[in-house]
Order: sequence, then C-alpha cells, then structure tokens
Amino acid sequence: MKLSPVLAALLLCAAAPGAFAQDTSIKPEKLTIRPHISDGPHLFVLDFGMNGSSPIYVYDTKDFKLEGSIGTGSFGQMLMSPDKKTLYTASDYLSRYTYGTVEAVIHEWDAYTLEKKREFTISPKMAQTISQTSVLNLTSDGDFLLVQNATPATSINVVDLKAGKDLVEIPTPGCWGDYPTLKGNAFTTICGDGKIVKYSFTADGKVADPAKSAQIFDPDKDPIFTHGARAGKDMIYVSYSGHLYAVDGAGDAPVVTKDFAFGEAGWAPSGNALLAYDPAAKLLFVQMHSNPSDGSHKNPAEEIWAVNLETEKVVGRSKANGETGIFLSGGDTPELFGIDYMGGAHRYEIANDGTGKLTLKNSSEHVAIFPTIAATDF
Amino acid sequence: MKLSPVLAALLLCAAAPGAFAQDTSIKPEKLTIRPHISDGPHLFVLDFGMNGSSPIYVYDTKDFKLEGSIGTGSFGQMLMSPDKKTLYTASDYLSRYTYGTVEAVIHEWDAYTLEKKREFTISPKMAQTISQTSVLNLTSDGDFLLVQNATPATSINVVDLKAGKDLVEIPTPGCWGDYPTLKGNAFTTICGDGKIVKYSFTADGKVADPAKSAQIFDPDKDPIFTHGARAGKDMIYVSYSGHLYAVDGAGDAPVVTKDFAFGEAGWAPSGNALLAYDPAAKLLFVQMHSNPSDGSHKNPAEEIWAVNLETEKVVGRSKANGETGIFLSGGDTPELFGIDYMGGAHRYEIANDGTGKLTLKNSSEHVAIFPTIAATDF
Amino acid sequence: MTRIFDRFIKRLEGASEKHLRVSARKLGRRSFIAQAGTVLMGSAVALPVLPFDRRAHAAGTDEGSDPCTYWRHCAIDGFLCEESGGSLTSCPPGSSVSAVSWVGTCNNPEDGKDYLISYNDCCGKPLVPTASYCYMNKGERPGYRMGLYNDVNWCMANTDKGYHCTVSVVMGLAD
Amino acid sequence: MTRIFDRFIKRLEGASEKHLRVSARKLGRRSFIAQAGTVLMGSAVALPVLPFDRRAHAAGTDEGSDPCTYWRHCAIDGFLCEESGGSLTSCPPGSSVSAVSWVGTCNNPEDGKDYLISYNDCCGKPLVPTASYCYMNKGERPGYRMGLYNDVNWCMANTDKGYHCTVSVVMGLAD
Repeated sequence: MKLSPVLAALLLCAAAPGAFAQDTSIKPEKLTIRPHISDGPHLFVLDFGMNGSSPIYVYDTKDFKLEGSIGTGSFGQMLMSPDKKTLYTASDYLSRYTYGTVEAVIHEWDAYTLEKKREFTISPKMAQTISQTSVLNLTSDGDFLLVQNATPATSINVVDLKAGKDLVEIPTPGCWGDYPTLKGNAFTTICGDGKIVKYSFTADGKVADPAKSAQIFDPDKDPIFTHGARAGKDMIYVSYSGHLYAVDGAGDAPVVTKDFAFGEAGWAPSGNALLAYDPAAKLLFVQMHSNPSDGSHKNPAEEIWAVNLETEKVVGRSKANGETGIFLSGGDTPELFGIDYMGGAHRYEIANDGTGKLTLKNSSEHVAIFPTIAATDF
Repeated sequence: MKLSPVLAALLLCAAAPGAFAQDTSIKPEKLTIRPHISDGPHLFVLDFGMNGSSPIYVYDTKDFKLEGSIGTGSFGQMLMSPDKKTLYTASDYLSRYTYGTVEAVIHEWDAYTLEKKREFTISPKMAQTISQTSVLNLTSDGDFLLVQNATPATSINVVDLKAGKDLVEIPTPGCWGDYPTLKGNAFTTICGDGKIVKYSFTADGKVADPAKSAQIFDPDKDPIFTHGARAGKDMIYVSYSGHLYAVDGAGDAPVVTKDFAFGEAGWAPSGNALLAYDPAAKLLFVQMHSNPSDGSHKNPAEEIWAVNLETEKVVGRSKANGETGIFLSGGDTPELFGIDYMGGAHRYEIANDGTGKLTLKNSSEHVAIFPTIAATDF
Repeated sequence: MTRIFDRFIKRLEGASEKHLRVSARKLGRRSFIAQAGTVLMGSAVALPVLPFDRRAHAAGTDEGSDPCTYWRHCAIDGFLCEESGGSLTSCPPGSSVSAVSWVGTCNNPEDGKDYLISYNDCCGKPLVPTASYCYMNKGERPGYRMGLYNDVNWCMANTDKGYHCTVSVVMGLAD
Repeated sequence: MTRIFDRFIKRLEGASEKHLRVSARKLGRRSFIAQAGTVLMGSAVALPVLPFDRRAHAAGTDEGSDPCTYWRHCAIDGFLCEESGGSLTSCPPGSSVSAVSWVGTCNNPEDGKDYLISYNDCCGKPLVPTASYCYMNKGERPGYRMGLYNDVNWCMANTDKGYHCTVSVVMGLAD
C-alpha cells in the first residue's frame, strides 16, 4: 500500500488539467515524516475521551509548542516508564464506537519517535474510569503491569509484559488502586473499610493471601483520595479534610509510619492527581481549595501547598491556576507541572530554599479539551 | 446483563453510608426509556466525523428541540427511505479508531424509535468521503443499496438488502455517483470525460455493458456538481458557472432533455447538497453565492434561487443563511430546510404563488458541529 | 476535509460557563450535610474570588438558568439526559439504561427532606455535546466505595457500553 | 464523568474565525487563473458584505495571522501538519504519509509562477483540533476527477486510515 507519494501523485496527475512540467531549476520538495520529537524536555498530556479516542499531546515544556501526538482509545490511562523511554497506555476500543465488543488494549509507545512499539489486548474488565495514577502501574522490576478492573466488582489484573498477556486476576472486592511496593511482585490497594491491603504474587501467577493493615482512615467521616504519591519507602495519602497518612508497604502488611493534619480552617485538598512528592526538596506538594464543603473535593486548586514530611509543617503556599493535577519531572531540580480544569497547563520552578515556593515560568491556555493526567520525559 | 436498575442501585447501596429508608408515602420514580420520538415532523441532521462517530441528531422542526440521536461510524452517509420509516446509514469503524482494520457497516435505524433494526458489513472499499447524496442510494424498488467505493479507484458496490450483503462490485473508473433510475436495477454515474453513464444489473448480480451518453459537460472548463436532484423523469445537475442539465436515464443511455444557463453575471451555484426540487411547486431551488472565482464552488449560500424548469427562468431569489445544503420535505406543501456552514439549521416556507420565495420560519444556531446532510421524516 | 468547529462550539462554551458557575457556587455552598459524614475543617460561606472563576463572574450569576443546580442533581457527573432527547427519569429513544448505578443523597428544598437518588447512565449512543454537562459531587466517594463513585462509566455492565447521558431518579427518602 | 469543553474550544473558535476570513477573502479574490479552466460568469472584486461573515468583520482582517492564506495551501482541505507536530512538508512523528494524494496548482507570489502542489494527508493518529483548519478549493474538482478532489480521506489507501493532518508539498512548476 505504501506507494511512493510522489509517484502516486504523478499517477493521479494524469487526470489533472495542467500537465506536470519538470523544470530543472526547480527541485521538488521531499515529503518526509518527522522522525522524532525534539531532544528537549516534554510534557505528555492525556486528553480524556469517553466516546472515541483519548489523544495524548506532546508539548515542548519551554513554550508549550505541540510536537506531536498519540492516539489511544476511550477511557485512556497512561504511565511513563521510569527510564522515560516508553509510554504505556491502557484504553478501550468499542467495535462500534459507542456499542459493540470492547477490546481493552495495552500500548507501548516510543516516547521519542511517538511510534507504536507494541500493542496487545487484556481483559475487558478494565475499569472505564477517569485517568488517574491509581489504576495503571508497573511492578518494582517493571515486569508486570497492574491494571484496575471494575465490572463494577473490583479486581486487579496482573499483566505479564514479557508475554504480552494477562497473568492473573486478583479479586480486590471493595478496594481501589494498585500502587506497587518498592520491591517484589506486590501492590497495595485502598479499601472501603478504611484499611490498606497488600497483595503479593509470583511470576507464575500464584497469589498469596492478602495482608491487611489496621484501620487507617474513616471512609465515612474523612475518606482519603485514591491518588497517592511515593515518598521514599512510604506512599503518601491525604484525606478530604487534609489529614496525611504515610504508609509503608514493605512489610507483611501495610503500616502507617506517620500521620498528621497539615491543613488549616477554611482549606482542604482537592483534585484528581492532587499530590506530588519532590525527593530533591523532600517536600510534598498538595492542591488546595478554600471554603471546603461536602462535594468540593474535586474543586480546582486555588493554592499549592508544600508540606515538609519531616517537620509535618506547611512550609510554603503558592498561588495555583485551577489545577486538577500536578506532576513532577525527574532530575536534580525537578519542575512542577499543572494541568487545569480549563484545559491549560502550567510550568513552575520550585524554590531551592526549602519553602517549596512555586514560580510560574510559562503557561498554555489550551493543551487539551479535558486533560486528566500528564507525564514528563525528563 | 440487564439487571433491574433499581435492584442494582439497591445492591450498591449496601456500600452507602446512608441506608435506604422506605417511606410508604414516597413512591420511587420509575426509570424508563423514551420509547420513540414525538409524532410531529422531524429533521435528521448528520454531524460528520472523520475520527470517531458521525452522530445523527433528530430535531423537532417547529423549534429545533433535540428529540434524540443515533450514533454511526466515521465518514457517515445517510439516506431516508421513501416511506420515512427507515434511516439507512453507511459508515466506517476502525478497530483502533484512527488505525487498524476498517469495517464498513450498513445500519438500518427505525426512524421513530431510533433503535437499530439491523446492521451488516459491506466492502471496506466504501469511499471515505464527505456526506453527500451521490454516494448512497436505493434502487427504484428498494431492493438494493448503491454504495460508492473509492480506493481511490472508483466502483459502485451493489448491496442486496434482503440478503444483507454485497451483491456485485461494478467498476466505474473515472466516475462518481450512483443515482438510481426511476425503474429497474440501474443507476447513472458522472464521469470525468463529461459523460453520464448508465449501468444496469440483474438481481443475481449480472452487469450489463455500460451505456454512455454523448458528452454533456466540459469537466475542465465548467464542471458539474455531483449532487443532483430528481425532477420527475429527469435528474438535474448544475455546473460551477450555473448551467443546468436535465438528464433522462430511462432509455438505453442517458440523454440530455434540456439545458440552459440560469445564472447571471456575478452569481454562481455553490455548496454540497446545493439543489432541491419541489414537485409541488415544480421549482428547482439552487444555492447561490456572489462574486464567484476559482475555488468558490463550495462557498456558503448567500441566496437561494428558484428556477422554473419549464420556462427556464429564475422566478424567485431569497436571502440564504450560509447554507451548505438544502433539503425538501415531502407532503403536499413541502418545506425547505437548510443546514449552514456554522452548524445551524433553518426552516423555510415556500410561497405557493409560483415564485418559490422563501420565508424563514425558524432557525437554530447549533444543530451539529459539522452538519453535512439532512433528511426529514415527513 | 474535516470538521468545522463553529456555532456548536459556542453552545459548548455556554456549557462551560454553567460549569464554572457551579464551581463557584459550590465553593460557597452553605448546605454542609453532616449526615454524609465528611468532616472538613471549615465552612466559610463567602463567595470567593478565585483565580479561575473570572468567566463565571463575567457571565453573571443567573442561577435559574443552570439546570445543574436542580436539587436532585447534587451528585451527578455527566451530560443531562433531559437535554439529550430523554427526561429527568428517562433515557433518550433507542438507548439503554445502565444496569448499575451510583447513588447520592440530595436535599429537596420543597420539603426539606433528604432523598436517595439513583444516577443511571444511558448507554449505547454518543454523548450529545450540546447538552448541559454537570459535575456535582455531594457525598461522592472514591472507587473503594463504588456505589458512591461517579468518575466511572456506569454503562460498564451493559452490553452496549458507550456513555450517552445521565438521569437522576428519586428512589425514596434517605433516613 | 465526561469531557469538559473549555479553553481548548476557545482556540477552535479562533480557527473558525480564520476560516471565515478565508471565505470572505476568497469571494473577493482577483486571481482568476484561466488555465485551471473554470469559466465563471463574473469576477467582481469588491469584498462583499455577506450574511455569514459578520464574525469575520468583527474579528478584523489581519491576513498575516492566517496560515491558510500561504500560497501553496490554495487547494488544501484539512488541518495543517505544521501545527500538528510536523511541518509544511513533513508528517508529525509516528504518523504515516498518505500513499495517494490530490494535487493543486498554486501561484507563488514571489516569482509569479504556478506550481503543482501535492496535498498529502498524514495518517494513523487523531486529528489535532487546535491546528488551523484550512478549506481552500482553487481548481478543486468533484470525485470524477479524483486526483483533484479534496473532500475525501486521502489516507484511504494506507494501512492506517485515520486522518491526522495535511501537508502541501511543491512538486515542481506547472506549465
């Protein structure tokens, strides 16, 4: 099918009224494909689609110039590999777009050429849910993808990346999320009884009995967000009211190593990917909104607070720009990126004085229609 | 899968903090599906989609209130059956939305319940082209659908509706369109050499030799639009410059029964579905724009002219509203509907004094993002 | 050959403004229902001037025109079926009703009572972008309380899983 | 849970205005190339006041800001690859080049010569709605002159048939 485009055009020119006069002084231009995005730093933003594709747009971080895009299916989820070379996506394709057979597909995209490296189908039980960090993760050694299912009964699908297929489905009734432990083939999930439960499995698909924590939070009175942030050995969660829990999943069962309220009256956390931990500054960034009320837990951010996990103090408060999610780059001096509920994106510099004060470097008002999740390649 | 929704909700309520207290004085509401659209007249508007679905919106013609919708695939085409009971659509479904296997699908929709009556796949050679009246038609007795193919080599796919599958592919190189003849299993197509060619076939798929007209138009100097309008025994076509051709396809080969220029200096026809013939008033309506130039043949309409085919005169000129297509209802006193390039729709009353003067009755500024074709159910 | 985004989009803009107004109002909402169980640290009531609500202010505050503020929509997340060819309690013609649903507890200002609301998605057809999009989260909980979670496609258990629109059906009194 | 149409749409609105301005200008274009063979009955040059170009006038007439007016785009119908991650002559990373294309004949104002332009679609990824959408039809012909027809998806002959964007490649001088 891949005729030379020039040849093909010439063939079709036979039908054109003006014949093609080759002038030796005029060199025809060469039609090419840009082989890869630029070598600079980029932000990948997923544009959530319920009907049809969830495209991913790739922006130069310095000016938010579009450098390319990737097309995924409906209810798209994405995850950048630790080496920043592979973008994993999980999404659904409906055979008749809004009805018909559902195929849940894992894609591996080259984050530099934006070409598809591989795709394969997994269990269609995959949750059809807003893009979030809790539902698509890699195990510690990168051998397995952990995929949240919901039918609405919940389970975790362990996907063997070497084999390119499902390994085992682990029932996790009443629980949500699949954050991997730092070592081994295991993950923790947050349950409706206020406990966090650890599941371990072997490479051949044997699943150990779940190991439950003590009750950590009260899901009726002060539920925690399912978006967590890894901070060293702990996973950090916050509650609707602004209570923080550090949970160590390394042992037999998850244990809370630290918990404290970091808020103040009139402010509460909110958003989707509302946390980001900066290991360089040792600070947790949290999206906050004022005048909270029942139902305001998804409000756009008015401020972004920096919490020192050692001192358990809010050390800095910065003006936000309506963020629904914040994301940190890697590197020695990470940058913070925000995507806002109006479809824009923002890049912040983090003060290196321990205050976590943010300085807005640049913004774009339109990076996506409904940006839900973002990642950097640096 | 179809649990009672009430039951399902109750099951899930087990997880809710507030228990469900049944008060005998409060009757739970019943969740239903609206069984059909209203009994009044409706306009069906296709919203062309290149990526993803081409939805069809169904509007009450009196106030353009939305009464329902239908989802088709990409590059949607549609055709209302003569009895107004069945809406045929033809569209493509790509297995990965923007790549992968293409399935070309014929749908039969109940135009009253908006339910799918049937669907089946046809040859994926189907043309991926803007919705237009020339590419999807029913033969005179309604037994066969005529579907334009383009790979880009052109052919017509004859689809057997009783069997629900392709009957025969008829090569029509250098030609476009498949308007059925008034009788028999035959259609005419417009060719790049300025001729109109008739193809006949039998119910078991035997195809007779094509029968060519004399040269009718000059495709270099003054091409005709492929959108034609049936007016009694003739199909009416107009050229970019405003020359009209009436072509009778009943005989062995198509013949021009009448041709004349109806325009005037400074005006030319333009648009997609730019013609509509009113058999009650015996008038042809044509979308016109001023100050034509090379490339203006798709301009939105500034005026809609009424041409008397008997007297070969323009008998009325009415202000247009940027229409790209006009469509007539049936009935003793047909109404004219326009869809405009800004996504709006307009309903016009036709004067019954022979002038074809149009009176705008009501409009909607937003019936679709990219309305390409419309049909009425009356 | 591609989509021409135009007037239709104007209407979408309108929907956005509605959504914004809702956000602004929600931030200032007095009705903090203790029963739902969320403990927050404050409930100040002044309408804040937010960095992101400039359009809300610019657009005025005609609450009556915003269908999302209708009491029973207090935990809805979706496009309204009543503007998609259906009604408050009926799916549009030719669609299917979600086999499962999430629930909310909403206060009816007419009688002051709390009602249990079933939010069902209608399924199998494309969403209608001109319909109002409402995003209300009273009593909403994450996926570990699935029956209260609204960031999921509740058409998931149907044969036809495409999201079309959402209805809000009164199930009865909440205690 | 659904799309929030917002700022992005603002940008789309901008694209529409551009398209409108193009329409208005096209109506007044002087360059009536006889070679292309279309005989029209008039070629008045005054910019008309059309019923549908009110936004074009309202938006001003900054021609320089409209990428669709670049000379080689004279018969383009599509979203510009140069704003989709590619360039005037290159497809964005990871997409494929259409195996077939349509052609146009455009006048280069720099040297006054007519050039043959190949309009290729880039394929296999979703279209980028923030890219400028251009709809120019100089010398365009219906489907019976397929090589000059632009209302068709020129990704049709590729393995990956999804429409992504369009490039305008100079093939050489037209005679």
